[in-house]
Amino acid sequence: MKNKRVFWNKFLRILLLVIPLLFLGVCTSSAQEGEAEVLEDSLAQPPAPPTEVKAFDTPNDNGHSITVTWKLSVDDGAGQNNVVSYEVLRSESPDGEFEVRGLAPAGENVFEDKGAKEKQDANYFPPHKDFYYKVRARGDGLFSVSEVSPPAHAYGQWYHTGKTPVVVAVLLFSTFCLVFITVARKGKKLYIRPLAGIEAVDEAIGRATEMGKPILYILGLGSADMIATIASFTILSRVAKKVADYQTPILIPCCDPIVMAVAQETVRAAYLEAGRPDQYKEENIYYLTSMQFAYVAGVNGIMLREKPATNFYLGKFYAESLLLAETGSLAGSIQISGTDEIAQIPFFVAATDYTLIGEELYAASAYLGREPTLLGTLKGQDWGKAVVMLALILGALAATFNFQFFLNLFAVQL
Amino acid sequence: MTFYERMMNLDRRWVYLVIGVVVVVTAIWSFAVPLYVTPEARSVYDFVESLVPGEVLMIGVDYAPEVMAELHPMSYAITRQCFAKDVKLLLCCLHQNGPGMVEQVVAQVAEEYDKVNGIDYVYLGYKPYPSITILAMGQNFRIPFPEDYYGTPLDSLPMMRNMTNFDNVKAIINISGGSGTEYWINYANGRYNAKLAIGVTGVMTADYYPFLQSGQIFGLIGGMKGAAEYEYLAERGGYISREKGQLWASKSMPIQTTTHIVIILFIVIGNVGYFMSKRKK
Amino acid sequence: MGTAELIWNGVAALLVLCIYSFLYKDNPFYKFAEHLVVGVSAGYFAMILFYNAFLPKLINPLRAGQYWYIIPGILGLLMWARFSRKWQWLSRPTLGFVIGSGAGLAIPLYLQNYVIRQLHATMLPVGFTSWPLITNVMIIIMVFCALTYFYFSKQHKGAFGVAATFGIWTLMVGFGAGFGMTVMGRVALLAERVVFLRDYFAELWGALF
Amino acid sequence: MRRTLPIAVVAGVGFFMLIQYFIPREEFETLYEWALDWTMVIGCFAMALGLYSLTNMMVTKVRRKAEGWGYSLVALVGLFVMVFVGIVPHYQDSLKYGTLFMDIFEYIYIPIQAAMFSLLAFYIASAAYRAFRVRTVLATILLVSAIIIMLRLIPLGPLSAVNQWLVNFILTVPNMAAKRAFWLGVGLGATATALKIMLGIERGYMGRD
Repeated sequence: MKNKRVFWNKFLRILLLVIPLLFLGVCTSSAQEGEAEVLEDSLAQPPAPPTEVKAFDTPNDNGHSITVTWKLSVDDGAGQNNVVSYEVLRSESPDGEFEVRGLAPAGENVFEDKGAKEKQDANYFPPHKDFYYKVRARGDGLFSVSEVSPPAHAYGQWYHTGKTPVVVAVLLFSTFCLVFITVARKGKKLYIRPLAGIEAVDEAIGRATEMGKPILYILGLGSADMIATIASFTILSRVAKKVADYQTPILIPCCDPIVMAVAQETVRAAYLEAGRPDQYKEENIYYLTSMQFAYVAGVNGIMLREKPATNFYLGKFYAESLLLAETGSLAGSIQISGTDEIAQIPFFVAATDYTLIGEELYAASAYLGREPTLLGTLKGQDWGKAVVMLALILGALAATFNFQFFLNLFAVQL
Repeated sequence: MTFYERMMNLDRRWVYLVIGVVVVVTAIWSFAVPLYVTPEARSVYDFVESLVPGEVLMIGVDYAPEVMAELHPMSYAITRQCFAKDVKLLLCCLHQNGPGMVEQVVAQVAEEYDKVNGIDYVYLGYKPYPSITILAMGQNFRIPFPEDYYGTPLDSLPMMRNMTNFDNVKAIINISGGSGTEYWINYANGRYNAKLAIGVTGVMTADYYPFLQSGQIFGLIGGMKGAAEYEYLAERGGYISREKGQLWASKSMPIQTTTHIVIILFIVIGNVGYFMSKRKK
Repeated sequence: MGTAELIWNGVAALLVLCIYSFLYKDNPFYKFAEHLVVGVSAGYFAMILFYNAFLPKLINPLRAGQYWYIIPGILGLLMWARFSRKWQWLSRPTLGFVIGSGAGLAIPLYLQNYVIRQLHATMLPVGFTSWPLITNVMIIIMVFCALTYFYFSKQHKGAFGVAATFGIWTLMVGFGAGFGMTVMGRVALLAERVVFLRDYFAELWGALF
Repeated sequence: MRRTLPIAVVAGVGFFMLIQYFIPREEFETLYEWALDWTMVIGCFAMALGLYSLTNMMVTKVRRKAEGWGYSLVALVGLFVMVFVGIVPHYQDSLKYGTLFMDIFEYIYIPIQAAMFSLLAFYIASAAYRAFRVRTVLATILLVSAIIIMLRLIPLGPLSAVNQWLVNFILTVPNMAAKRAFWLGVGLGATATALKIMLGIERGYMGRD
């Protein structure tokens, strides 16, 4: 079936070729020779070669790549307009054997010749070694090759220039924080506005004590190196101290063993600080499982059987947020939640009593601790926001009046 | 407890029960739900409808089996519509896990309509690096795809004879479950000014409305609902039929519609109870 | 379906029903499924770690002569000091390594992806001559106000308070939209489970009678 | 020593992770990749602690014949069966499709996971019912926004066009603005937290004695 089709395809093609030829032949006598030549020329002539081929080390990389640029062939998009693509060739010496390294479509005048960094890799690209490049324009089956470029070698850089906006942001923001920490340490009183979710913490712990029921603290599904989990450790540290004062048990089922270890350290230190090391029970901080929904199944069981008076959900949460929050509300617990995962905030807002929204999660430990140094960083955060807001207005104006220079200040190039 | 207070503080198990019953019942008695068709989905349908026999439409299919439920119905409906109208199709796939799936769609529908590979449709297959592939196709389809998916050189396919690049297709419809869409918008439309419409998953939909507004895409089919809208139009146009089981997205839409109605009703009940019990006090 | 598959799927179907029974109330069936899945998943995860991390990231490099992999080995062994109360503190440098690397990496990444890039993307041209330009004005005002809501060191009073209130309204509209958009996906999951149960019982019926 | 060494490790590793982000050189890239590998290795050792903590809890319950100790036994059996079939019969090949290890995973874990996940369809309904009351301005905004989005799936005749316009508007303007502002705040807050950790201002998580 397929063979038959191919046959007919070929037959048709031949027919299509033959008919015009016959027609041409019949008309030869009347046709002018010049015309025929032009026709043949455009079929047979290769495009003009690309010129000014330059090779240089690719900036901002680890030293296993060279970038090649060239001036487009005059037949690319103009002239005969028959360039299809460019092929980039490389050799270790100007008159040695060149091998094809890659392809760029017509209209492109830059190519990054990139290789692997592992020596055993077949595509290994040696750094600190001179290479020569040629670019050839490819027409319909015909090539024309450029001159050989001057040599270039690849090397790694000490600084990524495209990330300058990030460096500036890091320095600026750190300065804000450090300045306000110093100011705060000198004893200047800093105002912070009340946050409902934070004010509720004391009440929630008190309630658990009155009812004689435990407190459940969920650190989320994040691993110990996630910043939301780390923020949750800092909050746990404050909460555990208050809990130790009230002598209420705190249950912390974890879904990561390292998180469990840090949580144990945190709570133990808090009990020690509260002067009640004897009250600390390590078996209340345990590992359950690392798999999302198995973990939720387990925690739901704990909520319904231990009936904690208060549930804290602080850290990184995903789809399980609503499963936890609904079961908790079924069990009649007071619930305080907070995450930086925007997709889960709606469910926490709907199903828990208090929600720390995004940045509030990160501010919570400072609010609970009330130490001047911590409040200083809050002030630093506010200054960061002020700069962002200012930049936003200026950026909008710059975009409106096409002031590209200002916008480029904020463009991170990776 | 008064009636209104009871309305307000309904045991949540009643909510669960009603949801469960509604889902099971709707799953068993599947019925057609009239659907509001968004203008952005309709414009894709209308455009395909406006094509005349012999014209070529290009479909870029860039998704993996994970998002099949949302996107496969779009591919099927559009393919069926085109073949029924004798519109020729040029397909390609820029997602590494998708090529076999696309082949399955086009081969199946082609058989239904007695269409011949190479004459009525061409499937180019898969190439990595979507940006380069799209850029190169804008020059000539033969650069990234010297041969089609089955290994036949493009030049020996009758349909490809007069086809060079995007200028020879009436429009491109990109059905995608990932970042592929951005490349089509930036390169196929941005660089070669090709007429472009997209079909994307539900979560991606909101991100692509700005492109609709700016005119970079002329149509958008969004998620399961968009697929159902398209099926609804295609069914009315007589291109697909419920009896033959050719409606996929529409099948689960009744469940969606009824559960959404139930949830909204519950919200209303809760609020009426809240209002009335407050007024009494 | 073969017999083995029929039995396996039967187990699966029963477990699904056990989980659904939780909707009525906590009960022995749910407790059984819950404890089973906790045990099985913990075992599964441990084996995955063993094959995908412990062997390729520690044992194989050591065997291949990459002796500097002894460092993570020691860091890891220090974790085991936690088995003893007295030597527990020895594990702290290891914990410090994990937390320090997370914190250090977070600074450039969060500033880049969450601050600079979001800021850059919000620098939109504004005006009142066309609808897209007007929506841009709205977006910028809303972002501005929502940021004022997050201010900690200023009282939400006067004009600042008005902006902050408008800001939290904007956030709430966004959260409401997020809630509304998610319903469809969750219902689809339930429909998929219902279809699984329906098909299984139909299959079982066919196999038995 | 017990406190300063860990804090020094946090600061040192954190500082390295921070600056390596800006240095593309291969040496730094390699160190960074090692650090990631090492965290994984530490995770493997920690897993032993985790499993010990889990089994210890379950075994204690079984030994004391505490309430529901039979379920703890189920969890223990699940765990040990999984580890046994993961290691013993098919060394290194356990993760391939078709082994008993993967069968248990596929027919016990996956269905329960899918069932738990689909409980969300019920919970999202009950959460909406309870939370979306016009009690406060914020709750009302949340409710209105969510309902407008949900209405897109319901045929409303000519009103559907209006609703669709509103849906598009909410998604592209306030929703977008809310996300941007949220992320900007998170970016600054996360950076501040990371700084506090690295500078040793927050050290409660690192023990005291």
